Amino acid sequence: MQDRPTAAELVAAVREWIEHDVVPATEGRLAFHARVAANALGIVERELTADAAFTAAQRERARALLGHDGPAAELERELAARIRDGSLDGRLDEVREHVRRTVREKLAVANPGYLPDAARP
Amino acid sequence: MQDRPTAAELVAAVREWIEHDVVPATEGRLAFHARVAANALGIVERELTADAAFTAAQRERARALLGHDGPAAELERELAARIRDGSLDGRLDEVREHVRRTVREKLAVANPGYLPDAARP
Amino acid sequence: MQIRRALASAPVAAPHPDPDALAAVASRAIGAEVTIEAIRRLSGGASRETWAFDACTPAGGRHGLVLRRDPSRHAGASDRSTEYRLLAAAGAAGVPVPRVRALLEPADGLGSGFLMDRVEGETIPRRILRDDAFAAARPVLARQCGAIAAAIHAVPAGSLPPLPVQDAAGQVAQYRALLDGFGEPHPAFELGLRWLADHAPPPPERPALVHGDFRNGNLVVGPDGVRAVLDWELAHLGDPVEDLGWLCVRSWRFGNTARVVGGFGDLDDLLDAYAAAGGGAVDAEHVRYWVALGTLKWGVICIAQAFTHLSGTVRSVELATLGRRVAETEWDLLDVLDGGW
Amino acid sequence: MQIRRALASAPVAAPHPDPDALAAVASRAIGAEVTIEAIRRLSGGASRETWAFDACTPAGGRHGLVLRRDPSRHAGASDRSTEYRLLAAAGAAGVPVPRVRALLEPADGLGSGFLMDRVEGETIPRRILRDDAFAAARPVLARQCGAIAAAIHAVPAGSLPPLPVQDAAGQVAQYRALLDGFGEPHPAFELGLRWLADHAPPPPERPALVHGDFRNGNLVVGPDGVRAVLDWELAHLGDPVEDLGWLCVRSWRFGNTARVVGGFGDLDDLLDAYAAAGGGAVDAEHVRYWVALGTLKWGVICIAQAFTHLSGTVRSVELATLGRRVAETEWDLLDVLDGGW
Repeated sequence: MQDRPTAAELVAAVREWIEHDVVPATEGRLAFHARVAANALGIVERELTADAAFTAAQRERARALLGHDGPAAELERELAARIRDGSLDGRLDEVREHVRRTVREKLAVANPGYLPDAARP
Repeated sequence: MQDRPTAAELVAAVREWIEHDVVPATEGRLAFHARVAANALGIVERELTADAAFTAAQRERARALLGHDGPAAELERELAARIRDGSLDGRLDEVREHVRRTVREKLAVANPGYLPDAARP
Repeated sequence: MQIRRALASAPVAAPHPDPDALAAVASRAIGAEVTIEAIRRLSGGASRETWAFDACTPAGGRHGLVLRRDPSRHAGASDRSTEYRLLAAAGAAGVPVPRVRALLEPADGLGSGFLMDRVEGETIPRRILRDDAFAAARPVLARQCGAIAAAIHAVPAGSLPPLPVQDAAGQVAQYRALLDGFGEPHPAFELGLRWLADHAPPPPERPALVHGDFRNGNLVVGPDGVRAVLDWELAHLGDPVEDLGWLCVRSWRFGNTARVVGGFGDLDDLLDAYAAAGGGAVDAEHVRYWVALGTLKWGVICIAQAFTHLSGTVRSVELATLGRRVAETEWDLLDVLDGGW
Repeated sequence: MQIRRALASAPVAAPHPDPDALAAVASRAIGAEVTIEAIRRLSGGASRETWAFDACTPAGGRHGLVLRRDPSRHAGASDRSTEYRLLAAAGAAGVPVPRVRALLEPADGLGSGFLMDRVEGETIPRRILRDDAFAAARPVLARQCGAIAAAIHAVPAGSLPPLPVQDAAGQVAQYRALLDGFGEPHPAFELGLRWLADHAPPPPERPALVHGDFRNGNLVVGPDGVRAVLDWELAHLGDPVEDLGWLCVRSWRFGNTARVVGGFGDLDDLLDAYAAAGGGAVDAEHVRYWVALGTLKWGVICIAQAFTHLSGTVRSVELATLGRRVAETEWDLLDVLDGGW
């Protein structure tokens, strides 16, 4: 267990420095990459804040779909394989609902502005 | 659960950009802060990679010391209070050993170069 | 992959082409002794270059030209010469493209490539969609794209260089294999791959020329509308509706989601103009199939770009971040599978 | 907190002092009409400023001066005038300090502060510990520090401005309360606070002048050794061994861990010279107590700096990162509690 600032707080401090100090002092390729870097750190901040809950919810849904528990990544891998081999074809509505929620949870971290307001998790 | 790059990989990408592109292009205050920022992101990378295991080990030790389980942060808070109120005075050797390990785990994330080689976890 | 240019990334540093060698080729192309001025890199990655320059005649004439080349000496010349012959054929068939001027020869000492006229105009999608300068152009772009697509698809097969044939089922298999190579599960793409395999249109009886990257970002636009179609590197023979679908992929709307065609127009305008220009009647569901496949392709390409960074091939925060844009394409794909646009 | 300067951070932007007003004060200080040249900010935070400049006489004389001031108009003038009187008293007692030249008056229009001579030399610890220019100085620094400390502690009480009295037990209580304010558990510091409370030396019978921030970083060093002691803002009355302990805190060794005194010398040299200069015999364990307390103080100050950022008072990646240096002080403190240095 680490001291404050938390990892997310450190990332935020660097992001603010890029936005307030680097972007105004640069131009061209460096300024473009500064904006990309600040955006990348914003993604990390949202992930560190929100993803544990997202992953828990995703795992719980996948467990219900697949009938057994496991690490979220393993369940997702199994789900992908079973969509491909057709063995979930009888429950595609449930599968689609799960997948849509998972993608929504990823967008809430990667680019929340991409989601229509009604679809924000 | 989020896609690759992982949070640590995104942080590493930004750190490399700061080290390779920002530091050589800046001077004075901005270059100084660029080095500070790169260092901060290095801390985050190590934390995202290693801290889960550190926190689990810390919690297990604190559980043994305090006689009950709980979130690592809560156990650490209780430990601090009990060192202060003297109720662990009879077991100070154990307490010191736990505290030294915890500090070592923090340094392994914050500044691994600070530890003597023999003390690296 | 050429699609990468959608990111508007700054070009990678590269040595300038030799001005004397360039002047010699340009003189041959123009038919007058010229000198070279204002040479500058336009875009491109490490292995492919695009340079703009002015060829100036002693009489004060100034001719805007573009050099497209692969500078490496050992590479086969086939790529750039295919593009040259393709541009020549498309131009001859009435497609608005930059006029090609000269194919580089080994003796030119400039690598493999060619010279073409520079077409003045804007290619950056967000400017085309938002700047006042293009306010009058925007309402006509969809119809213009329909007519241009019909012209592309009508380029006579006999005038073309050899091109690969790519149908829908083949592309689905290709991108499924590419996805598998990264080892990262994407259930949304699996749903898409199943649907795409089940709904693949049959290969066209007579495959047409398909541009392959016909979208907002590869159009040179002026206040009057589309002036040229660029970036023919992904051209192939196949189902012409592929171009119409790719033009409507949501990623190329750059935030103007409600305007299905490139962020600037409506599907009806595109299809009406396409039919009016001789492209034939196209079923919107047929377009939607290619929108779905295009969305998945762009998503898999984003993964590939992120892994270019992760593998250490090219370390770049820009490439890395693309890995987190994949979710946008998954979201779009699920919408399209549900009947959306 | 003055200790913050250990970070070598660049100064915060501030308006330059008015050159005409400065020239008037400098003329009074030098006793000749001077003009001001080469004014530059040396260091400091948002509320306290240090400026270096040259006062130039018509005859071509050039006098290096320093302005220390609190520019805010409303603040009481006591802080800077206390520092002025302290430097005057220390200088009179033979402590190497910059000679004070003029106390600012309200009519000067420069805020509250004073002028002092500029002492040429190096203050950056890593340079003092590594640059060849100081190779001859390094072996003598510990003994010089011992003699200087003895001189500080012998400054006659009657010559001093009013100063707070701070003993060990009071500082332990103060830093315990400061730590509690952040709400973050630090068992290592709790172990330290218990030990420090149990082992606190009794208040000295006659409190001496204590510099309060006597360490590598506040010493002006030349090739010949220590030329001046700066930064008297934390001066107080108390146990003189506090200064010896603070000089030996591991954080001020800047990587030269084996050299207990400031990263440049050994404890025996420090204590021998201290005794030889009239400071009296000091028990190493007494020094170690103040090393432990100093280590804890610096750790708590690092937490405070991080919370200055986290609270939004001053957003700064530099301050934020200090929160993760706390573990270094915890590690050092545990070593010192175990009898280490």
